[in-house]
Amino acid sequence: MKKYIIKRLGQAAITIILISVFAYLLMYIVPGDPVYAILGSDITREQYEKQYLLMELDKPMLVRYWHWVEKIVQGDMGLSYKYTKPVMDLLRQRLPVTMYLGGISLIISVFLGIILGTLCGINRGRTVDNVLTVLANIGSVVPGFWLAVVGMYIFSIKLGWLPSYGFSFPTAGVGLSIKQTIMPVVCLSVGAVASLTRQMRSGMLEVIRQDYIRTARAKGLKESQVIVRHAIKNAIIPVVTLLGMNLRGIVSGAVTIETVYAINGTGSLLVNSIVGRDYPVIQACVLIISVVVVLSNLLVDICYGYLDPRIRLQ
Amino acid sequence: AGCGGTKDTASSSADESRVTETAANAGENSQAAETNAENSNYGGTLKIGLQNAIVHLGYVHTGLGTSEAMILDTCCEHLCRYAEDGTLTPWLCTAYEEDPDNLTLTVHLREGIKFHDGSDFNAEAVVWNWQEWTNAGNIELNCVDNYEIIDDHTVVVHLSEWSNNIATSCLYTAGIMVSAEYAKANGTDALDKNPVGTGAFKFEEWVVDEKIVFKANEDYWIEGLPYLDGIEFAIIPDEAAQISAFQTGEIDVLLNCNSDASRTLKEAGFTPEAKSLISGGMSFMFWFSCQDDGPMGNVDARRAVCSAIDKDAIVNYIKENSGAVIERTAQWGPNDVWSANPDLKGYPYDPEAAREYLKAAGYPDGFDMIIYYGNGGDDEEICSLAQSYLAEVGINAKLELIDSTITNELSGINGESFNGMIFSAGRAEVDLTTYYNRTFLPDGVRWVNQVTHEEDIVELINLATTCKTFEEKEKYCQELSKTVIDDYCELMPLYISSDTIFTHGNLVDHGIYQINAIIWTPESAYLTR
Amino acid sequence: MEHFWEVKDLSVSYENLDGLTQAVDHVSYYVDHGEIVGIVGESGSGKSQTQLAALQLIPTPPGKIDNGEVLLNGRNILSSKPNSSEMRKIRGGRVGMIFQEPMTSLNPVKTVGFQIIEAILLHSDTDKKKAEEKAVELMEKVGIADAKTRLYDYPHQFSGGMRQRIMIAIALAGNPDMIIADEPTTALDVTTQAQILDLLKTLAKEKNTALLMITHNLGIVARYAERIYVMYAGNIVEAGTTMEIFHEPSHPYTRGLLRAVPRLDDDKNRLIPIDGNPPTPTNRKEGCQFIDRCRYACEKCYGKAMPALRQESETHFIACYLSKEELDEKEKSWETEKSVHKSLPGDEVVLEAKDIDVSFPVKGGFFKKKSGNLNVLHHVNFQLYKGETLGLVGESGCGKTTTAKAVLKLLDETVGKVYLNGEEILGVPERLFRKERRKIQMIFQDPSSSLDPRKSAEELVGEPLFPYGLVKSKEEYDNRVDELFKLVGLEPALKTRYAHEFSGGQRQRVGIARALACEPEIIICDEPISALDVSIQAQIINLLEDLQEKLGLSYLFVAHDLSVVKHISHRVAVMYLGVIVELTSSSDLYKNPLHPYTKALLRSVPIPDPVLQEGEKNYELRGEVPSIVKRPEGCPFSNRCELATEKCRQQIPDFQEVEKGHFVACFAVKKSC
Amino acid sequence: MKHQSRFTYSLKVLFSRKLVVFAVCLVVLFVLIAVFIPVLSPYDPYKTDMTSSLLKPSSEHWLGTDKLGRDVLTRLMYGTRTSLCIGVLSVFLSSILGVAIGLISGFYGGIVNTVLSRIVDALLAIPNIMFAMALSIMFSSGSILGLVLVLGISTVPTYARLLTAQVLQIKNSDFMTAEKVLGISNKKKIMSHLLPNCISPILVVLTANIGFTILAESSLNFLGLGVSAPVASWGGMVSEAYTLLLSRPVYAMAPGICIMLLVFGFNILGDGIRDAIDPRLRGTL
Ligand SMILES: Nc1ncnc2c1ncn2[C@@H]1O[C@H](COP(=O)(O)OP(=O)(O)OP(=O)(O)O)[C@@H](O)[C@H]1O
Ligand SMILES: Nc1ncnc2c1ncn2[C@@H]1O[C@H](COP(=O)(O)OP(=O)(O)OP(=O)(O)O)[C@@H](O)[C@H]1O
Ligand SMILES: [Mg+2]
Ligand SMILES: [Mg+2]
Repeated sequence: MKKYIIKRLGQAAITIILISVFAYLLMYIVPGDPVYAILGSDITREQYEKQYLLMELDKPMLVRYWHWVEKIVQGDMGLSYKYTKPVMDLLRQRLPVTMYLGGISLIISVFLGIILGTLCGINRGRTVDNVLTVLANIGSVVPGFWLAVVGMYIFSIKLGWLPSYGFSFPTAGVGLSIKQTIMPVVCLSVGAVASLTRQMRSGMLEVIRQDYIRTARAKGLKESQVIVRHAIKNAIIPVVTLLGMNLRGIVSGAVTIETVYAINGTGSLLVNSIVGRDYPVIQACVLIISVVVVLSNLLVDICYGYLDPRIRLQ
Repeated sequence: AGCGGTKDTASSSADESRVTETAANAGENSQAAETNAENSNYGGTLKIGLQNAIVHLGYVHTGLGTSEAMILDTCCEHLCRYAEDGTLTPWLCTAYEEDPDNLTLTVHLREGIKFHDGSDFNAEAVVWNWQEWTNAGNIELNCVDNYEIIDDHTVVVHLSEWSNNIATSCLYTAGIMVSAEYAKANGTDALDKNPVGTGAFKFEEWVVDEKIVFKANEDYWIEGLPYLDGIEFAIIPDEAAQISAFQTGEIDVLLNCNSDASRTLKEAGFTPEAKSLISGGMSFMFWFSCQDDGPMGNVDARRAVCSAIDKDAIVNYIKENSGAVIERTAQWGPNDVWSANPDLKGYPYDPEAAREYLKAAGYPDGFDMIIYYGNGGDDEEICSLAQSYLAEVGINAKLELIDSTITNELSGINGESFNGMIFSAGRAEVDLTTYYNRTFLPDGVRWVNQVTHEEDIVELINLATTCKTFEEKEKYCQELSKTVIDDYCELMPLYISSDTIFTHGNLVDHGIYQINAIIWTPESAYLTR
Repeated sequence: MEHFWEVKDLSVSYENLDGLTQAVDHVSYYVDHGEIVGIVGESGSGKSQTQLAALQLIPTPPGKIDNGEVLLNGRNILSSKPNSSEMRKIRGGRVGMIFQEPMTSLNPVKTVGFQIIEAILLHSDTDKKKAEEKAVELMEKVGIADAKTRLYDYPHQFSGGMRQRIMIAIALAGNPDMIIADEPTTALDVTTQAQILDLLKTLAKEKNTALLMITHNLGIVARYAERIYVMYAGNIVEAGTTMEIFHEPSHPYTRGLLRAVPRLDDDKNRLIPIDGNPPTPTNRKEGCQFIDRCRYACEKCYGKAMPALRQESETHFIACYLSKEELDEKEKSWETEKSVHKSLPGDEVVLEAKDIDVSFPVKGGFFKKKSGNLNVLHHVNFQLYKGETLGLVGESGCGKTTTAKAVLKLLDETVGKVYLNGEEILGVPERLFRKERRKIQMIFQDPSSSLDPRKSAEELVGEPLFPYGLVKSKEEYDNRVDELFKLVGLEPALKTRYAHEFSGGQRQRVGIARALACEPEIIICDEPISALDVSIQAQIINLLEDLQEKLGLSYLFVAHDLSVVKHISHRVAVMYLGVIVELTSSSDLYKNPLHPYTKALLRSVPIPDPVLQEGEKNYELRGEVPSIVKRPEGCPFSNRCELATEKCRQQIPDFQEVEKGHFVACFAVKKSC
Repeated sequence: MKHQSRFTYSLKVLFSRKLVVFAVCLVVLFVLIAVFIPVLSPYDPYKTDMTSSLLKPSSEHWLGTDKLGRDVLTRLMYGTRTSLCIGVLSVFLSSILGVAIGLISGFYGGIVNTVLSRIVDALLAIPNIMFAMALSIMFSSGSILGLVLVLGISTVPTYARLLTAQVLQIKNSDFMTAEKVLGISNKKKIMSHLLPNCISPILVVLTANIGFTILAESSLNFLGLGVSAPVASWGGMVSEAYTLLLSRPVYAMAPGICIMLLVFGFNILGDGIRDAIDPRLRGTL
C-alpha cells in the first residue's frame, strides 16, 4: 500500500507540473494584450513600454515560466492585475468558499446518490426505481445556472424564504449562512446526485448478480442484511473511482452558480479574471483548482485502496 | 477677461449666497430630521446594490471608474460640487477666483473641517492632494507652475499658461480631498483600501467583490447630518440576483440596471428614478475603424453605414424599454449644451441615400464588415438591430462579442485596424476638449489607430483648448463636432443615457445621480418606514 | 418412504428478451441422510437452477418456479415465502451450499472470518467470542493451516483451493443436514480437486450429512457418488446407482458421454463424440430433447412428448422410448467403427526448444524500475518430431502458455534457442521472421476471445491467404476458404457468420481453419478444448487427429487434463512450476511414471469407472499448488514431495534420460540406460 | 440469439425500454426540426421588428416574441440547428482526435503512453468549463465553428483516456495475438482489428457526450462566451431571457426546457446503446 501511495504521489506530482505548464501557457493562447489587461484604457506609449518591461514580456517564455515557478514554489503567485494585491491573498479568501460549498455538495451528493442508487438497484423495475431513474436522468440534464435562476425566482421572490445572493460562513451567523447555502448547494449537487445515483444503481445491479451475494443469501441472511453487509460496500467501489469526475463537475458548476448567486468563490473569481484577462489570477486559479482535483483524486484512489482490500495488498 | 470669464464672474458673485444657502439647507435638513425622527423612521442602514466589481476605492489620484467615483463620494468630498444646472459650486471651499491675465486661481477653503482621522483640512492638505494628482501621472494640472499657500485656508494656483478648464480640474477633477497626514503616515497605497476623507460617512470595511460598508460620521461638519447610520454597497453581478434582491427588499436601491432589469421591475410595479441631464450621461456610439484598407477606410462607405441605420427607431426602442432617460443625439455630447452644433445633421435614416453612398464608395452591392460589441447593457440588441438595418442595403455585418481587454487593445495605442465598427460607450462630456484631444490628436491614447487624424480636426482641437474666451471655445467646439461627424464620419453617436436607480419609494433625498453618475451627495439621505 | 430431501416435479422458467427459457423441466430427485448423490450434466442443463430454485434463490422476475414441491422431512418448503424466516432457517441451517466459483463466491471486501462468523451467528445462539472460536475450529477442520492468524485475512489472500475450503467452512457453519456442492472443483486443478472432494466426503460421512454433488465431470461422480442423476436440457434422463450408470448405462446420452470422454486407463484409439451441440433451453420444442443428437433415434421417438422416467431396476430409471435391449442392439452394429488408425510420427525434428528461460521483469516503485525477475520458465527442453503430437500438462500457472508463446516467438523475454526445421528463430528480427510465421500456427484456449468479434468467419479464415501468396485470385480465394471450412467440418455456407453466431465447438473449428489456412507444419494448441463441453471435446480431438493424419501436422498440445493429453499425444511432457519434470511416451507415462509429481497427478485424476476407482488409493498430495512467484530454491516440487531430501531442497535436478525416450528431472530416479 | 444478427438483437434490446423509445423519438424530432425549420416556420429568425417586441404567446406567435420582436418558437427551432451542429460536430472532432491519440498511446505503449497519459491526466484535472472558457476566448470568433473547436478540444482527453485503456486491453487479447501468429502487418492489425473493436465503447460515450456538449455550450453562452448574436442558440436564448422569468415565463423557460429535452434524449440514448451493445460496460463510465 505504501508503495502504491508513493507511486500515485509521483504520478500526481508529474501531473501537477504539467498542469502548471498548461496554466502558464493559457496566458499565451488567450488573446488580449496583458499590458492592457493591467492598465486598462487610455495608456500612453511610455506607460505601455514601462509596463511591458516590468512584466518581462520581452523575455523568452521559458524564462518567464521559470520565474513564475520559482515564485510559486516560494508561495508567491504574483499580483493580481485587477485587484493589485497578491493572488495568494485573493485565493486565501476565495478558495475556502468554493471548497466549503463544493465539499458540502460532494458530501450530500455522495450520501444521497448512494442511498437513492441503492434503492433503485434493489427495486429494479418497480415504481421507486422508475421514478428515481427518471428524476436522476432529468437531474443530470438540468443546466445548473438555469436551475439557480429558477430557484431564485421561486424561493426568493415568490416565497421569500431564501436570500437572493451572497454567502457567509456559519461563523458569521448560522441562520443566515444556512439560508444562503441552501440554493447554491442544491444547484451544485443536483448533477452530481443524479450521476452518482445512476452509477450507484448500475453498481448495485452489477453486484447483486454476483456469486457472493448468492452465497450470502444461501447462508440465510435477511435481504436487508445482504444489501447492507455485502452489497453496498462492493457497489460503492466503482462509484468511488468516479468521484473525481464528479468533483470536477461540481467545480465546473461553481463557475456559473457562484456568478448567479454573487458568491465570492474561486469560480466567480475565475470568470472575472478570464474576462478581465487577469492572468496571474487565471493561472493561479487553474493551477490551484486542478491541483485540488488531482489531490482529491489521489485521496479517492487511496480510499479506494482501503475500500477494496484487493488493491491494498498490491 | 479670460476665456473662463462667464463662469468666473457668475460663480464668484454667487459664492457667498451659495455658501449660506448650503448652511441653511443643512440647518433646514437637520430640523426636518428632528421632525422626522418623531413621526417616521430614518436612520438605519441604506443598502445599495451594485453590479460592477470595485477595484480601487480610496486612492483618488488614480483614475476611478464611474461606480468607484460615486462610492468614494460617500466618504470623501470635493472642493466644489456641480449644481444641478452643471455649474461648479463651492463645497469644501467657500469661494474661488480665476484670473486668466495673471494666470492664477485663488481658492478660499472652509474652516473647521476635519478629516476622519482627526487631521485638519487646510491649505497644506489641499496642495498635497493636487501634487499627488500630478505625481500619479495625470495631465490635468500640467499647466500649473506652482501652488502658493497664503494662509491656512487660502491657496493661490499659479499657471504657466492659461487653460480654460483649470477651475474644474483643481476644484472638481483633482479636487477630491483625502487626508494627507494619513497618507504620509501609512503610504498612499493604504488609502486605496481605506479612504480617509471629510464626508458624512466614514469608511468602515471593504470586502472585495462583496460589499463596502460605511458608518455615519458623528463629527460631520454640517451639524445634524447625516441621518443614516450607515451605507452599505452590495456587489451583485448577476442581473437576476439584482432583480430578486431588490424585489425582496434585501437591497434598498438598485443602481444602473439595464433595460431587461428595468422592464422586469417596471412590470413588477416599480418606477425608475432618473433625472433629465444636461451633462454627465453616458454617450453610446459606434466608432469606425477609419484607417482600415477595407471599405471602412472610405468615408462614403461609412456614410452609407450611417444612413442605412434608423438610429431614431433604435433609440426609441431602447427608450421605451429602459428605465433611464434617453436622448437621441447625433453628437458625442448632449443636444442642448453650448458645445452642441445645431447644424450637425449626422446622417439621418435614409436607405436610398445609403445606396447612393455605397455607389459613390464603389461598393454598389454592399460589403462585409464586423461589428464588435461588449457584454452587457443593451449592446447586443442595438447591434443586432443595426445589423438587420445594414442587411437591407446589402451591407453584411457580422456581430462579434468582445470583452473589455480586447476593446481596450483595439482602442489603444497598439490597436490594429479592422474592417468594421465597434459599439462603445463613454462619458457624454459637454466640453469637447476633455475627450477629443485624447482621441483625434496624433499623440492621443484612444482610438488613435482607428480615427483619421485630419489636419483641420487637429487644428480645431488646439484652438479650442487654448482660446481665452468662452465664445471662441463654443465656436471651435461646435465646428469640431460637425467636422468629425458630418465631414469625416468618424463615429456615429446614437444616444445619451442618464443613469437610473430603482428605490422602494422610502428613500428620501438620496442625492444619487442628481448631477451625474459619478457624483453623489449622500449626507441628507434618509429612509422612511 | 419419506426421504430427507425430496424434489418433486420442479419446473423453472425464465422469461426475457430471447424468449422463454425452460431451465428446469419437471425434475424429481431425492437425497437421504448420509448419502452422497451426484448430478451430472453438461453446462446449461439446469443442474444449478434446480438447486437454487429449491432454496428459492433464483431471481424473480425474470425467473419463475412453475410447479413442483420441495419436501424437507416431508414438509413442502416451497410454500414458505422466499424471504420468510422459515426459508432463511433452512438456508444455511438445514441445507448448506457451496458454489462453483471459489474466486467470486466470497465477498472480496469482507474478511473470511467475518463471513464464517456471520454464518455461525445466524444459525446458533452463541456469542461473538464463541463464534470466533468455532470459526477457527471450522477452518482447521477444512484444512487451513494457521487458522487463527488467517481468520481476518481477505479472500484474495487465499489461493483458489483454500477459498473453496473456506466456502465449505461457511456451508458447515450452520451444522446443516445436507450440503449442496455445486461444481465445487470445476475451477481448480486436479490435485486440489482431489483434496477438496476427499475433504467433503470425509466431512459428510463423519456427521452423516447428506451430500449432493453437482458436476459435469463423470470421473468425479464415479469416484465419490453413491447414486447419480444425469441431466440433459432441464430434464433428468437417467438415474441410478453409480454402478448401474457406469456399467449398464442405458440412456443414449449417458452412453454417448461415456464413449466421448478419454480415459486415463483406456488405450482406445478413437473417441466417439456425440454429434451436434448441447441445446439451449430457450424456446425449446416439445418432445425428446436429445433426439437431434441421438444415434439411436428411430421413428418411435419422434412426435411425442418428453419421455417419462421409466423404471429399469429398483434404483435405475431412464427417460427413453427405447428399451435397454433395443439400445444395445443398435450399439452392436457400430462396433466395427472403432477402427484403429493412429498415425506414427517420423524421426525428423521440426521444432526444438533448447534451454528456454523466460523471466518477466517485476516492475515496482516510483519510476516503474525493474525490481526483480519472475522466473517463469526454467531450462525448458523438448523436441517435436514431424507428424508427432507432444502433450504438455501441468497445473494452472505452471507456465504452459508461456512455453507455447516462447516457441512461437511471441515473448521478447525469451532466452535460449528455438529451432524451426533446424534453424534458430529467436534471433531473427520480427520483420524477417514474419514470412516464416506461416509454418507455425496456434490454436487458442478460448475460441471466442481468439476470434475478432467484428470479422466474419470468412474474413478470419481467409485473412492470411493473400499476404502469403497462397492464392492468386478472388476465385481461388473463395475456393480455398470453402475447402478449409469443409476440412474442419463446417458448412461453407456458414462463412458469412460472425464469431458469436457460432457455438463453442464451431468457433473452435473456425480457429482451427484459420490456423490451417497458412498451411502450417506445426500447430501449437494451447488448451484447445478446455473451454468446450464434454460432448464437444471429442469432436475436436477427433478432428485434430484426422488433420494430423491427412496433413502430416505436428502438434504441441497444451492442456491440464491429463486424460485428454494422454489420449491425443504420442509423447507427454509434465510441467511443474516452469520446469519440465518428466517427458516420455504416453503409454509409458501411465504405466511407468517416475517423477513423484507425475505419480501424484495420475492418482488425482478421477477415472469414470467406479470399479477402478475402488481399488485406487486416494492419493493425498500435500499442500497447495505454490505459485511461481514462490518457487522453492532447489527442486520446484521439493516442498510437497514425500521423498524430498536436503539435496532436493538445495539443487535443481538435471533433466536427464533415464530410460530410452524417458526423461525425468528427479534425484530419486536412477538412470537405467 | 444464434440466428439473429447482432445488430437486430441490439436494436431489440435498445427498443425494449420505453424510455429509450421516448428518447429516440425526442432526438429524431429535434433532428427533423433542425433539418426542416425553413419549411416549418413562416418567420425569419433574424428579421427584427421593434414594434412587436416581447409579445406574449398568441395564436400568431405560439411562444411569443423576443426583445427584438422575433418569433421565439422560430428562433428555438433554429437554435436546435445550432445546438445539434455544435453537439454533433464537436463530438465528432473530439472523438477523432481522442481516438487518434488513444490509438497511438495504447498501441505503442511504453514511454509514448506514459507521456500522453500524464498529459491527459493533467488536462482532465482542469475542469472542463475552465478549459472551454480559456479556449473560447482564444478562438474568440463567437462563431459556431469556433465553439465546435472549443468544446471539441476540451473533451479530447476523455476520449483519449478511454481509448487508451481500451486499446491496451484489446492489444493483449487472444485475437490480437492470433493476428501476430498469422504474421499480419501492424498497419492492418491496427486498422482492421484494433480500431473496429475499440469503437463501440466510444460510440456510447459519444452519444452521451453530445448531450453534455450541448449543456456546456449553454453554460458558455451564459457566461457570455457563446455564439455571437444574432445566431439563435438555446444557451444564448436562456441568457438573454432569464431575467424575464417573471414577466415572460414562457420565453424564459422554453430554451432551458429544450436543452433539457435534447440532452435527456441523448443521455438516455447513450445509456440504451450501452446496454444494447455491451452490458459489461454498464457503470464503467
Ligand atoms: N437469469 C436467467 N435468465 C434466463 N435464463 C437463465 C437465467 N439463469 C439461468 N438461465 C438458464 O437456465 C439454464 C440452466 O442453467 P444452470 O445454471 O442450471 O445450468 P448448469 O447445468 O448449472 O450449467 P453450468 O455447468 O454451466 O453451471 C441455462 O440454459 C441458462 O441459460
Ligand atoms: N507477461 C507476464 N508478466 C508477468 N508474469 C507473467 C506474464 N505472463 C505470465 N506470467 C506468469 O507466468 C506464470 C505462468 O503463466 P502461464 O500463462 O504460462 O500458465 P499456464 O500454465 O498456461 O496456466 P493456465 O493453465 O492457467 O493457463 C503465471 O504465474 C503468470 O502469472
Ligand atoms: Mg451451474
Ligand atoms: Mg494457459
